[in-house]
Amino acid sequence: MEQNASTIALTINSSFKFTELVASVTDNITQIVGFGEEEAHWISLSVRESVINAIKHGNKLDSNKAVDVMFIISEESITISVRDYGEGFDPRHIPDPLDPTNLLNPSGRGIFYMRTFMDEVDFSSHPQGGTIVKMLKKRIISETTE
Amino acid sequence: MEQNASTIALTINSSFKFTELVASVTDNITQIVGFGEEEAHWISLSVRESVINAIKHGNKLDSNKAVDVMFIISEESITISVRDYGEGFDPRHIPDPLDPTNLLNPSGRGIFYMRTFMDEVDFSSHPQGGTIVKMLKKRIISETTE
Amino acid sequence: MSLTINQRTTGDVSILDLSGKITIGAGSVQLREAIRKLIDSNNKNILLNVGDVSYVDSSGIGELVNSFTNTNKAGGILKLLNLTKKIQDLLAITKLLTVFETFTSEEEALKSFNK
Amino acid sequence: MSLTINQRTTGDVSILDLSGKITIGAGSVQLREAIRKLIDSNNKNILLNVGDVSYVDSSGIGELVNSFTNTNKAGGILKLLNLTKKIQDLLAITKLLTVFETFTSEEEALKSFNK
Ligand SMILES: Nc1ncnc2c1ncn2[C@@H]1O[C@H](COP(=O)(O)OP(=O)(O)O)[C@@H](O)[C@H]1O
Ligand SMILES: Nc1ncnc2c1ncn2[C@@H]1O[C@H](COP(=O)(O)OP(=O)(O)O)[C@@H](O)[C@H]1O
Repeated sequence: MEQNASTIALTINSSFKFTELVASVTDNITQIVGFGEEEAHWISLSVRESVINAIKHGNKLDSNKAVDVMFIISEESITISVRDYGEGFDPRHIPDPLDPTNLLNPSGRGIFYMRTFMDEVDFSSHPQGGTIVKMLKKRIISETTE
Repeated sequence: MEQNASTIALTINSSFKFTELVASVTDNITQIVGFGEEEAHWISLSVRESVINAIKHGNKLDSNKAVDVMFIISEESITISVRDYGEGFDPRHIPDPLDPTNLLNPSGRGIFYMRTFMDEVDFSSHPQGGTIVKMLKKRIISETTE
Repeated sequence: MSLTINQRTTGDVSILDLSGKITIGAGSVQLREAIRKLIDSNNKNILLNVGDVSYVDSSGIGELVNSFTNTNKAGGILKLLNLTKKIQDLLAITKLLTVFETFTSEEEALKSFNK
Repeated sequence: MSLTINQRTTGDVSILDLSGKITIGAGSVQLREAIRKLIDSNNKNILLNVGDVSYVDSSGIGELVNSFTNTNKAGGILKLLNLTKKIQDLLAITKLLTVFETFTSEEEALKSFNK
């Protein structure tokens, strides 16, 4: 269905110092796919948020634990999966950042941003443990790419 | 021996359009390790050369074949392994680019540059097939890093 | 890289000109420090100029909220100047534009503190 | 990104001002094309200004060699102007500085063609 799909896989240790690296891979890939500057920015933000969650909440900053990021790209879309090796969580039970009592919380907006900027965001548990966040963003194709 | 070593693993399909991506990961990593601008440039050149060889000579531009790049970093050094899924070759039997009869060859300088700029360059065959190029660059430590 | 903070004072308003990133790795800590120092030295009218902030993530937004809350708690007020389109978007979709007073003109912003 | 080639003519010398990258993905093809066109239109004194070339890999060096050889074969001569430190290094360690005539001054380079 998706012709010429490519997969890029990236694994880092759980340290925030690698978030820029993941972001720059993301920027490179969204440029290859042909996303515009603004879409590319929000995709990279969503990837950052998910990687930071994987490091912080999933792997609890244990730098021996890996975060696996997989990018599947085609001309029509980009799918990004971020996997950690943590205990998992129930994404239906996280506080709503728009609730007036949460409005001044210093945290709790990451997943909300991911859901706003990506077309699809799915959370699942890996059979061997840990969380997988899968995000999809479609590209509005205005002209044929080479 | 090497404290705080981190591993970054990156897998791409065999297409030249991903060489910039690998180079930008390399740049990010050499910056994290603390290499100076010039050393970082030559490390990224060496990585490019090895990835291009893996795509071109190893995987023979078959975009279904992967190139696996692994970076192992510590405060003292960076080790980069590039693996392809090709038929392998004997690195002792490649033409010497400095031989006067080869001086005007349009190709044949990649491995020579890698050997010039990196402290160690090793070629080996992966037990499951393909070539592994392993390159090491030490860092001259002038001050303690954070 | 990271966040650069330049401090100016106009009347009784402290203006922080931020440039760079406010993300989990960079900027959040510096911003918190800068705000703490202002509050500690009793400067409670704070204007954050974010016009040159190139990247903000959810931690950065959280840090802006922190700055606002901490200033508030100390009996002061923190306002925002020169939102970029992206910061504007991030604040809008999390309903934080209802929390922050924001300005596109420094003059207007300064005036507003003395009302 | 990629390579930008600007063409100028001074007397009977064609000067190509290159800026950007000459690597396997970018630039090599453009450079080859530009040289081919010059040779085809009988412009055989070629000066490549590489002062604004930010990145060259072994393919790029190979393409410089190609440019040199192709011009030579057509009875012309190709010289290099404004080597960056990095291009200089790449040429030096592969003994190509013995092949190319290189200049740091455009004036000197132009004069050399008319000797
Ligand atoms: N990968 C993960 N593993 C475990 N828990 C997670 C993960 N990602 C998110 N969470 C949980 O969901 C909550 C909301 O995440 P998020 O919206 O990104 O906000 P924040 O990270 O600022 O708390 C987190 O506080 C955490 O409890
Ligand atoms: N990964 C590889 N797999 C198979 N052959 C290789 C590989 N890398 C290099 N080679 C062989 O070594 C030769 C020299 O490589 P190199 O010095 O990089 O120059 P070039 O790629 O320009 O020919 C290549 O032409 C090729 O025959």
